[in-house]
Amino acid sequence: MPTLHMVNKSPFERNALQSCLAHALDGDGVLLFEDGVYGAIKGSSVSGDVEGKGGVKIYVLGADLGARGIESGRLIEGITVVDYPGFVDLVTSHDRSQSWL
Amino acid sequence: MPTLHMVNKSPFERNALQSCLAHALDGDGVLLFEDGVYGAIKGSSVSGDVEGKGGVKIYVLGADLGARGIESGRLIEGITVVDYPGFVDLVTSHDRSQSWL
Amino acid sequence: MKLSILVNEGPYTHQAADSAYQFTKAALEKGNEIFRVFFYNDGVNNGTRLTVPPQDDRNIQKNWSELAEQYKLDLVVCIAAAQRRGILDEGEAKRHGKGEGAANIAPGFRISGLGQLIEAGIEADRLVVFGD
Amino acid sequence: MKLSILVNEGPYTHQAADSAYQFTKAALEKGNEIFRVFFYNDGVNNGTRLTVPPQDDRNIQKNWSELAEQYKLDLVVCIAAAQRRGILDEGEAKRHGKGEGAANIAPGFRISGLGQLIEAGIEADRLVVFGD
Amino acid sequence: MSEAKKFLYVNRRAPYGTIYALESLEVVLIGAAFDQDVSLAFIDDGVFQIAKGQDTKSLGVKNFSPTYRALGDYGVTKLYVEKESLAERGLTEDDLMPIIYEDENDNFAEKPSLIFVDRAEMAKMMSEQDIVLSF
Amino acid sequence: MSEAKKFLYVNRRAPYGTIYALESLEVVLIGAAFDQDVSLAFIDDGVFQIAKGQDTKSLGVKNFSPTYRALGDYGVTKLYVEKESLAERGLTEDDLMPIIYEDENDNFAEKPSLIFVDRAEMAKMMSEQDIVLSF
Repeated sequence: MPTLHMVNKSPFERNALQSCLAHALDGDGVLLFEDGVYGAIKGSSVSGDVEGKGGVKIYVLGADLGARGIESGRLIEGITVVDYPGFVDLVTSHDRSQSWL
Repeated sequence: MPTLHMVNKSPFERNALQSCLAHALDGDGVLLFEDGVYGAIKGSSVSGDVEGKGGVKIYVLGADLGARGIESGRLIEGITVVDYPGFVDLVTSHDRSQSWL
Repeated sequence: MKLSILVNEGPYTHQAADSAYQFTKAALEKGNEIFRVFFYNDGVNNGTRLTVPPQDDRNIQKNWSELAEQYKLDLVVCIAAAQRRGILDEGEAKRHGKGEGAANIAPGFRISGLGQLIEAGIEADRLVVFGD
Repeated sequence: MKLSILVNEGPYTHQAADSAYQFTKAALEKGNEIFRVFFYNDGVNNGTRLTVPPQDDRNIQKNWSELAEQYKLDLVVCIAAAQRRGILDEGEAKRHGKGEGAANIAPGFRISGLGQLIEAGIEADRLVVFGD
Repeated sequence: MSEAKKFLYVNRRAPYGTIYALESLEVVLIGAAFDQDVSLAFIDDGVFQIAKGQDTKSLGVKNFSPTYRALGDYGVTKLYVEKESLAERGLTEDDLMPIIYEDENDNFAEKPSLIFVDRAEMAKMMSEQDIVLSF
Repeated sequence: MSEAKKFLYVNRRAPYGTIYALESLEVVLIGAAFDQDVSLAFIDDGVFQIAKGQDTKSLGVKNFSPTYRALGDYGVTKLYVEKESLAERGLTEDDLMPIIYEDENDNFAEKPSLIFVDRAEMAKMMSEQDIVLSF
């Protein structure tokens, strides 16, 4: 019964990503989009939280990365970049979506 | 040239109070109002940051405490409760106000 | 698959309004059915016909209205949230004495109750929430 | 003392709109002069005459309009921010073909440019910002 | 409608600073009429919504906290509260409003609506829902 | 008007996720016509506003980052960037757009507008302002 968690907030400004990761279960997916994509950058003060969350698959929306000038080489290892159709697939392939507003 | 810093965000949700305290100078004032008043509660995971900021005077808006059910006995030692007229006095008695949005 | 969308924020101020639109459009283009798009909180502001965005920028309201026309989308604005924020249809404008021509709801949007959101959750296979 | 106020958020959704009002009122009652209240970002939504808040709740727009009348306040809504969000006066409504009676600016508010905000900063002794 | 769906309302924000807590509650009240299986989660700053002693007179806004206590009358009786969220905010269970309901299947005995769970239990409860609503 | 006032625009938010960065920039542009002493501060997520390589085509929104590079033409030449904010976000100075201005008092020599300061220097600069605008 995996859940797709949706995080659109910067992890440096708000606690949404942190709270999401604390509640995500093994097998769940986390999609980072809008300002949430900053959580996908390696070598930041929060990247350890993301890297340490084994068992959860992390996705990031490419359009939001591009707008913010984040090249794929700067992403944490193992994160999958998706486009809007891929976002739709994530929603339909998980049993429910939960937005961390 | 003291500054009145205004913080209206919960310190558990956002980084506004933390960033404010990191930039406030000795002699400055910090007014906690709206959801910012949660930063005035003692015994929380962030109260140490507030208690440790010597040299800065902390004020909190009483109307916002009351709305949220926070009794004065739960406040960190040394914090001054003000009303809206007191808020106005704080603005006029400091050289500038800076809102941490 | 049958999807419902909840939009909690207004246009331009929060990207949530754009994300909801891009997601809905992509879902439709992939052949999914959108049971309903429900606008709540400041999301009701997506449904005003009075916006005049800069010419070099997107027109979010118009994008929704056109998508609604193309795919026969059901765009529902919550009546309670809309009243708080000043979004009215003709009936509401008249009932509250706002004067002739004051209705500002955009084409393709309709105003209805919160029950429509619950129904959107019940009837769809997935409900996706966009907000701040 | 002479104060100017900047309001960046809309009514009901963010308490910033209430705080700005309570602060302005208290400042006036203490004998201070308010040079100008400037509404920017979603703050422009404080100036719509179309809101119909629940009867047991405060009417934020009406509070501002009454305060403006009582103290001859200058309430200025930013034109660029207002156009993005669908707040128009009669001239704007006509210029953009929105139809007779579509103007939704509330009594006591006027629409003008961002220069009015800069002037508010220059002319006042203190500028106080309320936002999200 | 076929079977009841499991609806979860997630409350992560403090009251009054923004309207989300109030407008979420308005959805819960309307939703109660639809005979679905409803739960509420209070995590992070959401636990402040049910703090006791709220008095908004000086603020000039409506105090909607009594409505949480009325939820039982609408058949909404499962309010999950996260213990870790309370502790981080310097709160104990005693700082919350007592919220109860009358169990019509048990001779209308008064029972507590607040269910205190740890983070892992909260996560499990969330994963068992059909619809998760956040505002 | 008598003397020029010191205006500071504080940018603490990322671009695109919300409109604040863009609408703040619009105030800066208008304000530049008023012959005041203008500075910009980029702290916390505000440093993301001037990241290089921004491309909004797939997003369908306007890319306003080139406007920061044009600020020099409007006489806005003091853009303070906080080093600690960069480091916490895994950024270096090389990840930012080069922003320069032509110094009309120095034979139109090209000079950098970005001034990299540590937190203490940023705090001191803030305390020397007349008007602090935040969006």
